[in-house]
Amino acid sequence: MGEIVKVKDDMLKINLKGEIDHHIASIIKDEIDRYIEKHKIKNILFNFKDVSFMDSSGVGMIIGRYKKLQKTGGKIGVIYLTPQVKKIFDISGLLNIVNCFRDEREAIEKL
Amino acid sequence: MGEIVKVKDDMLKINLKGEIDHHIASIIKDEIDRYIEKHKIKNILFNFKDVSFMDSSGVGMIIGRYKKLQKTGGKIGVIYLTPQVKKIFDISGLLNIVNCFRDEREAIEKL
Amino acid sequence: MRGDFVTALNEMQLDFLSKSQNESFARVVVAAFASQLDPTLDELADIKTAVSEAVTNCIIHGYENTVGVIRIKSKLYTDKIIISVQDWGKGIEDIQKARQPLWTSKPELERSGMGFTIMEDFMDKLEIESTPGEGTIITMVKILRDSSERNNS
Amino acid sequence: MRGDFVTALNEMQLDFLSKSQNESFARVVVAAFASQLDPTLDELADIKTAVSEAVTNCIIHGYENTVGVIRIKSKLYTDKIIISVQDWGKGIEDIQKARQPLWTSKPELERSGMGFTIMEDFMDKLEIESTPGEGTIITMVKILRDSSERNNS
Ligand SMILES: Nc1ncnc2c1ncn2[C@@H]1O[C@H](COP(=O)(O)OP(=O)(O)O)[C@@H](O)[C@H]1O
Ligand SMILES: Nc1ncnc2c1ncn2[C@@H]1O[C@H](COP(=O)(O)OP(=O)(O)O)[C@@H](O)[C@H]1O
Repeated sequence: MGEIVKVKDDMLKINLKGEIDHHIASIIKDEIDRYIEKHKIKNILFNFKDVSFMDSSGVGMIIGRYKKLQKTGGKIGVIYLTPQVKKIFDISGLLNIVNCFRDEREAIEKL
Repeated sequence: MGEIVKVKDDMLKINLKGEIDHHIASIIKDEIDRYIEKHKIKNILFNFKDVSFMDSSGVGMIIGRYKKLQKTGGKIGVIYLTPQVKKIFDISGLLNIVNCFRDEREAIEKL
Repeated sequence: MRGDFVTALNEMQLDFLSKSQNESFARVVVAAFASQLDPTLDELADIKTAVSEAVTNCIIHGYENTVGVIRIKSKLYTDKIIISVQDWGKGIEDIQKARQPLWTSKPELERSGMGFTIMEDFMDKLEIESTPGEGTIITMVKILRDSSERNNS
Repeated sequence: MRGDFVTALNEMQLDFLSKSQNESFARVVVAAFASQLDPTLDELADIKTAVSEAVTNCIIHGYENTVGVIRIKSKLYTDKIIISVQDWGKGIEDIQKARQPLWTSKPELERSGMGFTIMEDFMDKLEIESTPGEGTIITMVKILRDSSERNNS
């Protein structure tokens, strides 16, 4: 369901995979929060390249991480939204709180 | 679900595709029989390369064509049995009445 | 429902437990059934998303993570699919409020409150029937475009 | 059945019409459910084949191509899956005879008479209960190997 990669000292990249529903979102959320507790992380980049499906539980998971990072001035970026995921982002207004980048390099630069 | 190709004047090759169950076997059977009625066909070669699944309805379909061709001295050959299909052939003893060949060339030569 | 006066091409009913690993199972089942109508990939994605929202709601809100039964019924017509998702759980006190975007009774579980909005937007019709203490039935209709070009065997 | 004294990890029940396009639907549903036990590809293929045989029999022999309801029930345990396939059709007069390889009551429909033999061979247990005029229930058990290595979430 995904893989956590440290791309900068204070920045994680989460390579999501497959279908992000409530079952999977709960697992991902726990993994990320465990990681954040141990390491000083400011920003998170979610990579949707291999995501075939996401529902509103994924939205809740992203907003939850957003609120967490916000406390320390951190932000959330996303890359490679697939069409079904883009539709969920659009309807839920997620792009008002997270930034969508062209690729990882742009995200690391501008986040 | 498949494609009928004339590989020799009196020989058909049936490129089967997907899952051969009772629903699909009935359709294939009708197509083959319609073709046989119009053209003088002696032998049939079933190509299983793209078959992911077959059950005993497929066995019945092959035995049915075997009996039809037998009346005019024709025979049935098969190529490229996938593992699941091979298991069905083995348990039903189909290889006692049809010949399995290495490839199309061998089948055309020896059938 | 209009379609109920016409005989359905096909019908099914699935009962399963309110366990979160069944969310993906429910999506696969409805998608496999719907695919008999040869929908477009977009239509299929919309249907899967709406079913996922409805089933997740039964698990989280209806049964509040205890184990109960969820029932999905579906009927296929030449031009549409009807899907209902039912639980015998908690029920909804105020359906008007529940339908509002961003409203959720479980913010502590990181719910976004977008479930009903997505179902409403992705499907062509959404009906909610609920009795507190008895349960909830969500009925959704998706009209399939270009039905003339599709082959409904 | 031994497993019935232990609580199942998961359970489902599916009702659908005895139409031949539902043969593949039934295979997809059971395969998706079984995949929660993380079976090998061979085990999954065996399960799909056995289900296909049982469902086809309901359609051809149970209801003789009229439209009735077919019910599949399945339970998952750590080391096995139990699947039953039921119809309320014609029933089987002589179960002993029906189980024999190559025996079929419908040679004119090009049946091979190998259905029960395949179910018996591909699964670890096959039970047939049938009452003429009332219907038939086939119950099959597949033991999954290497269950220690599999992850049953
Ligand atoms: N099956 C259900 N049983 C009980 N309450 C429900 C059910 N479905 C939805 N609700 C109520 O409606 C609210 C809104 O649902 P929804 O729009 O899906 O958002 P969310 O699931 O994110 O809370 C829920 O927070 C819950 O209070
Ligand atoms: N669900 C059923 N209802 C009534 N009769 C059945 C059913 N399943 C099997 N039978 C009987 O048992 C026989 C053997 O079944 P099977 O081994 O699957 O072979 P086949 O389906 O090729 O005939 C059938 O020919 C039929 O007479």
